[in-house]
Amino acid sequence: MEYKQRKKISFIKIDRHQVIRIVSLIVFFLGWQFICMINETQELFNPKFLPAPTQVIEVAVKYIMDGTLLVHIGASVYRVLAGFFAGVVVALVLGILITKSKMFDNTISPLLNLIGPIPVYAFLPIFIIWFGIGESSKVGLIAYATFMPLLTYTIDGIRNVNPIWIRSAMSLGASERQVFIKIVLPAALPNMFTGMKVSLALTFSALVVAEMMGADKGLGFMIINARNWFKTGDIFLAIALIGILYSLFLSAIIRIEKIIFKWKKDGLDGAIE
Amino acid sequence: MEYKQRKKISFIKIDRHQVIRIVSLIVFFLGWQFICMINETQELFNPKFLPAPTQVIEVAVKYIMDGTLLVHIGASVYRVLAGFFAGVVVALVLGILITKSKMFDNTISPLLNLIGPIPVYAFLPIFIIWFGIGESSKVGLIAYATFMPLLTYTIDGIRNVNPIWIRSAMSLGASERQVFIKIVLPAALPNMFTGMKVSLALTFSALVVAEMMGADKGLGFMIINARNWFKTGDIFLAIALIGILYSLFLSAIIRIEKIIFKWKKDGLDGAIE
Amino acid sequence: MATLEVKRVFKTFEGLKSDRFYVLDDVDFKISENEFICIIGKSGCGKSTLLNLIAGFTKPDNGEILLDGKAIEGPSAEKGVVFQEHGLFPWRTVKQNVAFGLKLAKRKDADQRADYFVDLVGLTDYKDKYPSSLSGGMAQRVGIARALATDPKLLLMDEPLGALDAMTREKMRVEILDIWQKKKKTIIFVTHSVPEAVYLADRVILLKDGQVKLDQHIELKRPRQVRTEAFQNYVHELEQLLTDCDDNVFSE
Amino acid sequence: MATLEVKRVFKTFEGLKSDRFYVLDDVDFKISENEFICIIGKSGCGKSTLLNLIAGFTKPDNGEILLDGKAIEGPSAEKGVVFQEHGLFPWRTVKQNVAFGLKLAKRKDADQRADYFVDLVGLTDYKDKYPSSLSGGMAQRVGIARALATDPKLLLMDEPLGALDAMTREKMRVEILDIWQKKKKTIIFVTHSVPEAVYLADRVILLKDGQVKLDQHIELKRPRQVRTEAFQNYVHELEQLLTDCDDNVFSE
Amino acid sequence: KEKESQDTASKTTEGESNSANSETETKELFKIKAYGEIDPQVSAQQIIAKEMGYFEEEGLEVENILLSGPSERAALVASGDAKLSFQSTYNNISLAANGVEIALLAPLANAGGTQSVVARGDLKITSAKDLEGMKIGMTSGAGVYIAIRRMCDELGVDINKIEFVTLQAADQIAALERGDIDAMACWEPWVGKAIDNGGQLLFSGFKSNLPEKKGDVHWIDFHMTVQTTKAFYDENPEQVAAVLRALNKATTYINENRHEAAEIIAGKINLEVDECERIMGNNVYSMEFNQEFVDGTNTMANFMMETGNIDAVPDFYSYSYPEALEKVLPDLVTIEK
Ligand SMILES: Nc1ncnc2c1ncn2[C@@H]1O[C@H](COP(=O)(O)OP(=O)(O)OP(=O)(O)O)[C@@H](O)[C@H]1O
Ligand SMILES: Nc1ncnc2c1ncn2[C@@H]1O[C@H](COP(=O)(O)OP(=O)(O)OP(=O)(O)O)[C@@H](O)[C@H]1O
Ligand SMILES: [Mg+2]
Ligand SMILES: [Mg+2]
Repeated sequence: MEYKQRKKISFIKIDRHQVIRIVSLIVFFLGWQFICMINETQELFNPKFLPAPTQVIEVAVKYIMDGTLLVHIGASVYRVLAGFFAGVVVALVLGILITKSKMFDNTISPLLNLIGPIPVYAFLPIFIIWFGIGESSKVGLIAYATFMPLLTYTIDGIRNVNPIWIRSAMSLGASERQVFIKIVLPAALPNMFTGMKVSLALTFSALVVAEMMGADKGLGFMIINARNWFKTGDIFLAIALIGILYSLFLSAIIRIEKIIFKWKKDGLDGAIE
Repeated sequence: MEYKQRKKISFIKIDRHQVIRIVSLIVFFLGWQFICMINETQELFNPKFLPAPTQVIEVAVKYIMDGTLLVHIGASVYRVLAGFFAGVVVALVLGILITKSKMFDNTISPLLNLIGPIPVYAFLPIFIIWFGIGESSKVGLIAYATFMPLLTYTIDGIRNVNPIWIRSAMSLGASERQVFIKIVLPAALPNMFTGMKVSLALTFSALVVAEMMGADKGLGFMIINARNWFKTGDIFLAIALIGILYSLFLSAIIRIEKIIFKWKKDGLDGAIE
Repeated sequence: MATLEVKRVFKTFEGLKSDRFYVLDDVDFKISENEFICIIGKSGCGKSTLLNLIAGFTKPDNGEILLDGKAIEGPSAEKGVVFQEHGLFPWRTVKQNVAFGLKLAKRKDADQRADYFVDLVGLTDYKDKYPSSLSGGMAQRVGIARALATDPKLLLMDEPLGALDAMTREKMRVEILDIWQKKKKTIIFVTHSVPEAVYLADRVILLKDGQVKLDQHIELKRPRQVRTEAFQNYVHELEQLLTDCDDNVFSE
Repeated sequence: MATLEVKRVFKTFEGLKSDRFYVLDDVDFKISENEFICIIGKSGCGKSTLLNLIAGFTKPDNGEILLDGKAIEGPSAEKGVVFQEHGLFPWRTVKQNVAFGLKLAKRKDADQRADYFVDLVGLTDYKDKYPSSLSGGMAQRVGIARALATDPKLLLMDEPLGALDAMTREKMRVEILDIWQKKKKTIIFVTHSVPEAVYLADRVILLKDGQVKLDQHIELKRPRQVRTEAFQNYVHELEQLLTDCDDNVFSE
Repeated sequence: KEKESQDTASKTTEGESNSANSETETKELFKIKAYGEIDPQVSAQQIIAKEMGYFEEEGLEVENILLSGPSERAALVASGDAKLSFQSTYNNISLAANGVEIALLAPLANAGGTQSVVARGDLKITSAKDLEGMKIGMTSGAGVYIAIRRMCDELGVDINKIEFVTLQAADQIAALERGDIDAMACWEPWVGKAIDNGGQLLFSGFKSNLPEKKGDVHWIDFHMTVQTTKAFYDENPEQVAAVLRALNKATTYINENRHEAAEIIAGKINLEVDECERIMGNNVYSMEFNQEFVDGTNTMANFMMETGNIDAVPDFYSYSYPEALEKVLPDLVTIEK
């Protein structure tokens, strides 16, 4: 009896948290709408600067109707996907080379440290000179922004593989290559996923910068173009879509993580009741 | 005898790595200079777009002479410092509130998740409307960019404090407040420092965006101003200075970390010889 | 003056994975002042759960626990705890760890007292070292010194020697007995080593499936001789109760 | 046929913090086929260092180690290793862990063999579980099954039972002896528990300060009875050599 | 007078285009990318010529690539990617001064009327002198500064007492709205946005609302142009001519059918038609290669050198080739080299 009651309580608890989260969001949007509606009569500030959620939805509907919204989303999704994967591959390859060869590490690391901290926006002109403004150049920029932070995680992951696993594998007859593929890579993977989650924010930041380079579609382009023409409705729409895309990508990564790393244990209880 | 010999070998080893690193950098700069010099006679591409290192140095000397370089650097250092510290403080305060109160967590987290992934550049006009273009608004933007990634690390740090430490402290007579100040904070600090190192790159990215807003000095301003006029020498100089500043900040953080966390153990040897 | 009454205590956990419903199922016993109690039992029998209740980290679902006649409200400096994983604060030196409780209590003699207890566990030379540079045995001794420093009425020790190697373990047993005799504490000591319990305890309480199966006085004079028949008989009797293993099993 | 010759082996480490210069200082012994050797010694005496040399993870500074007359070149499937921290691959299930070496060797019977060894250590029901859901004892048994599966001539075990609680430990000892007798292996087993060594070994090698202090045949019939005088005498003798502790120290 | 020249221009084009048409039947279309901006000032003719089929009539298959702003243009031209480019004279000077070999073919529009200063709505200006001590938002070194300087010279205002705040155009509107700046110096479309938001137009390059001087003025010429890389110009004279002929047709169309042109352009760049037409109303679309164009460009170049943004003023004819236009549409060229 008592046990069942306990279970019920815990069920209600989980539900309550979820409810508060959703209520919080609803209150946020209602408040925003409310302020905008008040503002329309009271003129506290220029309504151009804060379009009401309903207005943003109107813009969205308009673009859905004329079919451009899907084009914008499609272009950005393609660029982010391609750039992200390219970045991951480069980070993995460089990470392997750097951890395998001390010589390579010594040669390349000082250069990466030199170039790493430069905001992509700063070297856009030079980037355009060298790589043009084609699709591959946009993807390249996004890949670059993704790869930089990810590399550190990859190297850390590879370097911190539990040496006992390596020893175990070798005394089970694994060659150096096999150790690398069967032990080091899977062991470094969790770290790489952490790195991916961290660099995803930069991937999306880079999208906006990449779409400054002669894009004629994409969510970043939408923002830049809307900035030029001061269409705040468009800006908010693009921002919202970027937010949603980011969340979708992140939860996709987390879901993949959960599937791949189902061998991990989790959970840690509070210290005192 | 043998022991001494071993030590010598290891000494030479360390030295060699350092040498390769330095040589790599020197080769990089010499190569760059060389390409630029060849280009001057061969006209492979417009030399304006890749100024030789010597030309960048010339620009630097010019700005040092007329006194503007120090002004630019000073302005940026001030903004980065102020913004970084403000961001750290906000992340700490919010982190504490979120971990202390489940209610607060449920209210604020969905909103942060909503706003978090939006690149700062995208909402610049809205930011200006709300916070203006004064110095505090620039610092605020930098603080915002710093605080966002740091918050996750702070929350993680606080949540993952070893519960045994909390229990130990309580059974030594610590009140809840004392547990928080004397146990939870110091225990979460290493994680916060990791977060600081990660978000420093974003701090510097935000500098360039912040100095788009009505700045008349600063390294970001230098880049934006030079971009409009295609003064690649200025861009490279500003980029180099940002890189140097970033490295200085990073090594300052690492140094502070080493001092604060001297209680940590390190070192892990290779699995096989 | 530290007497403890554990009165018909029940405890379970949400999401408990076990074939029985209560982790502690009507546990009831009394401990008088200055007694050395060992609690033994198989892994999962509820030893740590019981200790956590007494320490005040968790609350019983039913029943009550009284320390000197008053119900336990939560953790406090009255009840010192030594954990298996020592639980030292890694960012504090040995001495700072030991002084932690004293500083909280704003005791003026915090420094001297900390020094005294560091000396007592024989770590004078390591006073200013951080826990990361201590061996497991040393860290455990610091944990004991830290718990003793605030002069708790009751000392709760949850397998404090589990992580140590055999040699260090043996030394630590002698030291703990020594401290107990010098400082006149009431001690509850959890272990799963039967000979350890017989060697240390005035009374051994055997938990099985969350219930007190045996409450056995050990009538041996100290210092106890391991290789005596009386000693081995106690060990044998308790082990038989604990396991269904054959005779091949030997004492540890 | 697995005989091992350790010939005048010296080993030290860069940056070694110790009062002696060599961690292994002229170590020399021979092991015949199908022998069960226990290596005992205090913490830091070089037990793991020796085992790592035999396993081929590290190389001696001087001297040589021959397995069936051939110098050891590096780690290989001939020399199975069981580690104290079990070293299972957490991203592989129990069966996948056991099958790892078999798959590498491209054995067609990999699946059946893995199943057989999982059964042997009594974990049939846990075949498809990941190591994170195993208890310490189970994980250790998987480690042993994994090392056995590739049928190594020589089995090296570095305190394989150190992390286990007393009950599990005792069961494991019996199981290891059982496997050794069934599978006819040469085993080198590192421990710092003297009774464990006496219980298990044909020969106990005692290391002290990097040198072989004693090489003692244990002339007891199996299954050995712990509570016999002959057994306790061996224990006593070895312990005396190992430590300077007084008589209060008891066997573990 | 202006109208006359336009008429002649359109006549000539008709004659020319017939011959060109017959040519295209045998020849394949010449493919080229034309870089412009999402802006009816820079790219009006380019869009119309494409949409009305003028390019095709001239044997060209043009792909219009409209960028979101001018900032990456110089890099594109310099890298050789942008062979045919529509841009302000500003970009031309900057490129020429930086040693990029280009061929300026013709002006397309004078946007001096869009270069404006807009003040906050609640700002009371009783005299131009009131601007002294005020904050004006402006992109660093922008051409509109020339108009401000002319105004200051003419009305006796000390330009050094005006505080200029570096801001990108979109951000100026926000800063003006908030009151961080008193006025903003910029161009369309932001002028219109700022006025929509309640700002007051103080003056533009062609028109002043200042108390001392109300009505038409001529404080700046700011030309939009068509340009190719020098290499393209040298290698493809026929295509250059074809481009010019098509653009001339487009110019005529824009001037004769303003509303329809605005509709076409607005559709292409996702802009309200009203807005587009208003902006186009502030531009004078003409391809006349006259002294005013040369002077306006040189004034601009001198200004750029004064502000330190270029090292030296490039010789106008080192990057301008009026002979191309003269060859196909001689009436439009009224200057001597
Ligand atoms: N917080 C908890 N949530 C759910 N179950 C718990 C929790 N704490 C303990 N248990 C369960 O209660 C039972 C008793 O656990 P307890 O830790 O008291 O055992 P123990 O006797 O200390 O064992 P050991 O010798 O392994 O330390 C176990 O089945 C355990 O899984
Ligand atoms: N890689 C290494 N570098 C430096 N010193 C080492 C290294 N490995 C071991 N040592 C040192 O060599 C000595 C012997 O170590 P070893 O691990 O062999 O001891 P052990 O007998 O296995 O001890 P334990 O019982 O604690 O496992 C110790 O003093 C240790 O500090
Ligand atoms: Mg326990
Ligand atoms: Mg060892």
